[in-house]
Amino acid sequence: MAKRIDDLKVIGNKRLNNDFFILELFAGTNIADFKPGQFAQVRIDGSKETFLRRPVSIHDVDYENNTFKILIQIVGKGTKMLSGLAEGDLLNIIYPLGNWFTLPEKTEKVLLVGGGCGIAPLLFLARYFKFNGFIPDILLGFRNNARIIEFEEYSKIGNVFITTEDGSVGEKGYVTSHSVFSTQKYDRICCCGPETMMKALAAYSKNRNIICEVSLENLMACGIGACLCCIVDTVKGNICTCTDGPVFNVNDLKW
Amino acid sequence: MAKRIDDLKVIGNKRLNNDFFILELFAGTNIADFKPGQFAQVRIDGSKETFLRRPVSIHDVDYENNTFKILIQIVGKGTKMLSGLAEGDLLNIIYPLGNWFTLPEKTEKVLLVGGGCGIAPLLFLARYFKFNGFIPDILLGFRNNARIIEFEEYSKIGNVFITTEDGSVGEKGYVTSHSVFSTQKYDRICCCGPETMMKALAAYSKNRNIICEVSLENLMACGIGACLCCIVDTVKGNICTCTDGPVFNVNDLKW
Amino acid sequence: MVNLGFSIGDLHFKNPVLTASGTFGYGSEFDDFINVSRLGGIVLKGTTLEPREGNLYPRMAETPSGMLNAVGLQNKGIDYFEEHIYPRVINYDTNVIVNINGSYIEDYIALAERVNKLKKIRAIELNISCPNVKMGGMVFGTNLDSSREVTREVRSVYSGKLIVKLSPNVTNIVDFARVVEEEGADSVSLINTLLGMSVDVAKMKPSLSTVTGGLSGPAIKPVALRMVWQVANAVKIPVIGIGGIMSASDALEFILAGASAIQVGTASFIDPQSSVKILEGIESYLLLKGFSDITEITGFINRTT
Amino acid sequence: MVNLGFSIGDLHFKNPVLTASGTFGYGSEFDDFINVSRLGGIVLKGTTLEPREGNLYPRMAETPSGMLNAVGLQNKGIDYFEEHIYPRVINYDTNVIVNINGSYIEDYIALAERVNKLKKIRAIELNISCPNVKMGGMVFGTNLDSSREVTREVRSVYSGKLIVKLSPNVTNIVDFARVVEEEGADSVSLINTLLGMSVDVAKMKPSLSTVTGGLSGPAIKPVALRMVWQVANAVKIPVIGIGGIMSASDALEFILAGASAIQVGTASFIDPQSSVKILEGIESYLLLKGFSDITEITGFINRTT
Ligand SMILES: Cc1cc2nc3c(=O)[nH]c(=O)nc-3n(C[C@H](O)[C@H](O)[C@H](O)COP(=O)(O)OP(=O)(O)OC[C@H]3O[C@@H](n4cnc5c(N)ncnc54)[C@H](O)[C@@H]3O)c2cc1C
Ligand SMILES: Cc1cc2nc3c(=O)[nH]c(=O)nc-3n(C[C@H](O)[C@H](O)[C@H](O)COP(=O)(O)OP(=O)(O)OC[C@H]3O[C@@H](n4cnc5c(N)ncnc54)[C@H](O)[C@@H]3O)c2cc1C
Ligand SMILES: Cc1cc2nc3c(=O)[nH]c(=O)nc-3n(C[C@H](O)[C@H](O)[C@H](O)COP(=O)(O)O)c2cc1C
Ligand SMILES: Cc1cc2nc3c(=O)[nH]c(=O)nc-3n(C[C@H](O)[C@H](O)[C@H](O)COP(=O)(O)O)c2cc1C
Ligand code: FES
Ligand code: FES
Repeated sequence: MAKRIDDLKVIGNKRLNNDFFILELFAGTNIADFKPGQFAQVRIDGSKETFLRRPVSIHDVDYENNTFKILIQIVGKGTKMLSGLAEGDLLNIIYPLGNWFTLPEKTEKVLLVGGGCGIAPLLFLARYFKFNGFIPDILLGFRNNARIIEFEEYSKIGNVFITTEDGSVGEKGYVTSHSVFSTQKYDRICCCGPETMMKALAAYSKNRNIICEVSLENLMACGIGACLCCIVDTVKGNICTCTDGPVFNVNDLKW
Repeated sequence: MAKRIDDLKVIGNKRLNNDFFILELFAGTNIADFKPGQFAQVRIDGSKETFLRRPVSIHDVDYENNTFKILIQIVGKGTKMLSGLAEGDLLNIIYPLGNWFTLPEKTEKVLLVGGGCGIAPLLFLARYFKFNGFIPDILLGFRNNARIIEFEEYSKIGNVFITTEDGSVGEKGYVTSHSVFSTQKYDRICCCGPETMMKALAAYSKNRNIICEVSLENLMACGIGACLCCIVDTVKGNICTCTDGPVFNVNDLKW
Repeated sequence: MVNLGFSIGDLHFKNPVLTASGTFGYGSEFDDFINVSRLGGIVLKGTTLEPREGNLYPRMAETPSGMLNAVGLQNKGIDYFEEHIYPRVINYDTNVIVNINGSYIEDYIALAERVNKLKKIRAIELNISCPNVKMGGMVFGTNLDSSREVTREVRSVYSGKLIVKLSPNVTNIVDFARVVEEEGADSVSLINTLLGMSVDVAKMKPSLSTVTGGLSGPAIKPVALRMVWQVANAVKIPVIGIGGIMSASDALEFILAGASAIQVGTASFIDPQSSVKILEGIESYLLLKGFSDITEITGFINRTT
Repeated sequence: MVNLGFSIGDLHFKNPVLTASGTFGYGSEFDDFINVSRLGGIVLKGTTLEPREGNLYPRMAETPSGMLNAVGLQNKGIDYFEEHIYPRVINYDTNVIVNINGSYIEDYIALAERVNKLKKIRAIELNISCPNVKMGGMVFGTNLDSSREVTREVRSVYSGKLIVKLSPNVTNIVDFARVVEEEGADSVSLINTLLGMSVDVAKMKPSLSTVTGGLSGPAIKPVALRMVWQVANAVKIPVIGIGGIMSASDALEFILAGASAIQVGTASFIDPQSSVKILEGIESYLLLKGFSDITEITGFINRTT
């Protein structure tokens, strides 16, 4: 799957709440073949402090209209800049990068878990699973009401469960304490979110022999395997999150 | 005259031609007391390569509407950035800076000469002279037709003479070769433009005992006399263009 | 309320924000923008025994996140300073520090003796690191023996606080810090500019009249911070961090790495109010993090790593 | 048509644009973006005798117009290189240069002997300037005697072109260039990264697991350029300029200052096509200025100033 570098046109910038927004990009008629879990390296122009590109997951792909989306949480200078992009602006982007979540080989009950901006890759992943015959349950965790992003699209695909830390929506607490874990039995968990959350799910899964894949958000310089900055310590030694990941089976991680 | 640092609102950005544009800024009801020849240091945001502020002359002041204008020629990264400012944007600016052209003490025949972006301070200067009873002749030099900027406003104040290097408008050649120098006798010449032009006028003036003031465009870091980067070699030694200038009597320069 | 003060020996500074020599004139250039007396101290433009015209124009070039300068210590000399600048500058309610420079050791000694008589100047910064003069300056600051000698000689005639300003253009800055500490320096400040250069590609010639010049601004911050951290871990005297500090966060990097105070340099050109903003930002940070005294965070990273 | 070629001894490079070690992997990472064979040469990721895991995460921090890295020479060792990388990388129609590293002189010698047998590798870059390893690396490159010794020993066993990569973390880089030239180096490349540091103020700890790391990117360009200019005026062997080159204009600064060739480093992370764009930009510039051979502008500023 060839990597590309393109100036893609922004065709939409939708603000979800104070912290999150979605950019929709026109990918052209020869749109790339994306896999769920892959990411892109976007260039940040217009700030003296943002030298490097920023990695963002592929949030959703629309092969009919040749567009794809990225969902971004504003955390610093670069994401702030991106939030200011308007329809018609060009975004320089290297994509698609990295590996992807594996598709089950046999019938499996699948749970997708996302926290914070970690929900970004899950929409495309959910679609992909459904397309391949696996209807996933989807568990999303937010800090509070104000941080919630619309989950309508997810609901169209599978059952959606919500937690908020303050209990304002869904169950109160962290995703890891959601009742779904006691009422359901999953064969596979796919997860993206804060490291503590992923570690907790990894431990849970390992104890129960559940297949668990997580998507890591290590700091990256190049995103294409050239700098060796994004490494993660695995049973195979230090390997690159950007090429050997971002998706890892938790059994390979030294967690 | 106290210097200020303010975020001023852009209330207009008018493109004059490919290379020149005018920004109009709202200065608030306590608008500063500007003198012709003074300049401002504008901050350039949004480029990794523009670290320092950029000096620009005060082009025109409207005390009735509490606005002032800067006329800018796009020559590099910073001026390019500024050209993209839109109504409502804020511009961080330190002003008013430097000295100004001196007002004649007795009746004098005055010629203002500008070349390229050196015409910038002349509009406000012309207005100021007229207000004080001296109607100046105004000689403006441009490379060619495409570079000409509208000189209607100048024509309202005094006689305007034009040269273009290709003769497409006005007399052909450089300002220094304009016929006005053979037909008129001036007591004072105020000049801003390329160094070669100013040096030629300085020589002309010195030979004829004409008072000649020029506005220099030395590279500046601070604009407020703190860095000593903008010096010019004068009969008084190295002095700062930003505080002792930008306007100098040519007799003080070692030209 | 948080305590921001620090001391060099018995000389107290009300807060750790100073301004760097050559970037703050004699203070008055900034009167329209800030209340200079709010600062912990100001270091004046480099002074020499005799007046100096400095280098030829052009003396400045912009670089990525920084600038090169080749001012070359232009100043009116110590006589003029005593007569015209000293009487004015001491009206600020802050520590006023004179940055002294010479071509020969004798110059430094003579200058230190002169400043020693100015009762309201309670500290000098010995600049042995100026890269923009042919003689003296960095030549002293990049040679251990000369650094030792000039510090010793100045120490022997100067009774106020002696801050030695170190050059970053050396293999091991810690050696220099140790040597000047041994010779009685009360504090070290670092870094002066890195020796750099730029070429005007369109004109096919060097951007500066002197070809090389001193690099300052955010570009040099990582190098400055590394050196401050190294030095703070090697000497007992207070370390003053300098180099590319544009914001409170930048200043805090230095303080967390071990600097007792910082100097704001090139930032004052971009925003003449930066020094005061940095001061306010440091205070907010301490409040936010629940500290009541800046010394609680000085060198914090060295306690945990 | 303009001639862009240059030579190190009898080794010809079709153009002066190379890629810098550790920023271009083994070339294949860039196959999707550029035709690697268009480049004058590629310098591969630093190689050691034994496999190395490098430093702990985090190894990277962004800085103003630059970045810090603390990779620490992670690589699979020379055995793996010979078996898996060498056969692949020699398919590029360009000069492939191996960057060799060691903890002891013996390591460098052993590596050079191994590479000497790889007939399609016609040059090595001797890295005595890596700041990110505890032993070897910069320790060699910041000591004149060690630099001399390691160059001499490697020279005695290596018959291809020997490029020595110099460290900028020294007082006088010219001394180092002269010493390695004396010992038979065919070329010098400079600069490696400047030793820098950054602190995460929110977390109150160093940004890198190793505290200090190597600074690269546009921030270091003025320092790199100054050093290249100094060295080019002091040695007769070709000088390869490295440091913060992002554009053709940046590359031309180095060439005008005396570099025979340049290496593109960190720029490849921001734009994987930069090397080729720089190559094209250099060609356009020569055409525009009316030159027919790049050597007409190599060191141009030194002829006029
Ligand atoms: C493979 C991958 C996929 C990602 N997908 C998404 C996504 O879909 N949506 C989204 O909002 N975010 C995503 N992230 C995280 C995103 O890259 C960072 O939030 C972003 O780089 C921060 O940039 P900034 O300039 O706004 O913040 P900065 O001002 O640079 O820093 C603010 C904070 O963000 C952290 N940060 C900075 N750079 C990175 C980085 N490269 N990776 C992780 N953390 C960083 C800093 O440590 C700091 O705490 C992903 C990261 C990776 C590695
Ligand atoms: C007192 C003063 C008043 C000025 N008034 C005006 C004005 O009213 N309108 C206007 O268009 N320009 C004016 N200039 C010139 C203006 O400052 C420069 O054109 C501008 O700084 C270029 O910025 P840039 O980022 O676009 O160019 P850069 O990309 O920085 O450089 C492009 C070219 O411009 C030159 N340049 C860069 N900085 C300066 C500088 N500070 N001074 C002079 N040349 C520079 C460079 O040498 C280079 O050749 C004035 C300059 C001074 C000193
Ligand atoms: C224009 C300019 C002039 C300077 N003059 C002096 C000086 O006279 N004496 C001195 O010790 N340092 C001088 N410096 C160095 C600064 O004090 C400071 O050490 C350096 O700029 C690094 O800090 P910064 O990055 O915050 O500017 C000068 C720096 C600049 C930019
Ligand atoms: C992530 C990274 C890894 C590097 N690894 C090596 C290396 O293995 N060997 C080496 O000689 N230089 C290495 N370098 C230094 C570069 O080759 C180059 O000298 C330096 O980055 C300066 O150039 P730049 O500013 O263009 O990046 C590395 C640099 C970076 C940023
Ligand atoms: S980010 Fe460069 S190797 Fe992964
Ligand atoms: S620009 Fe700083 S003194 Fe004039």
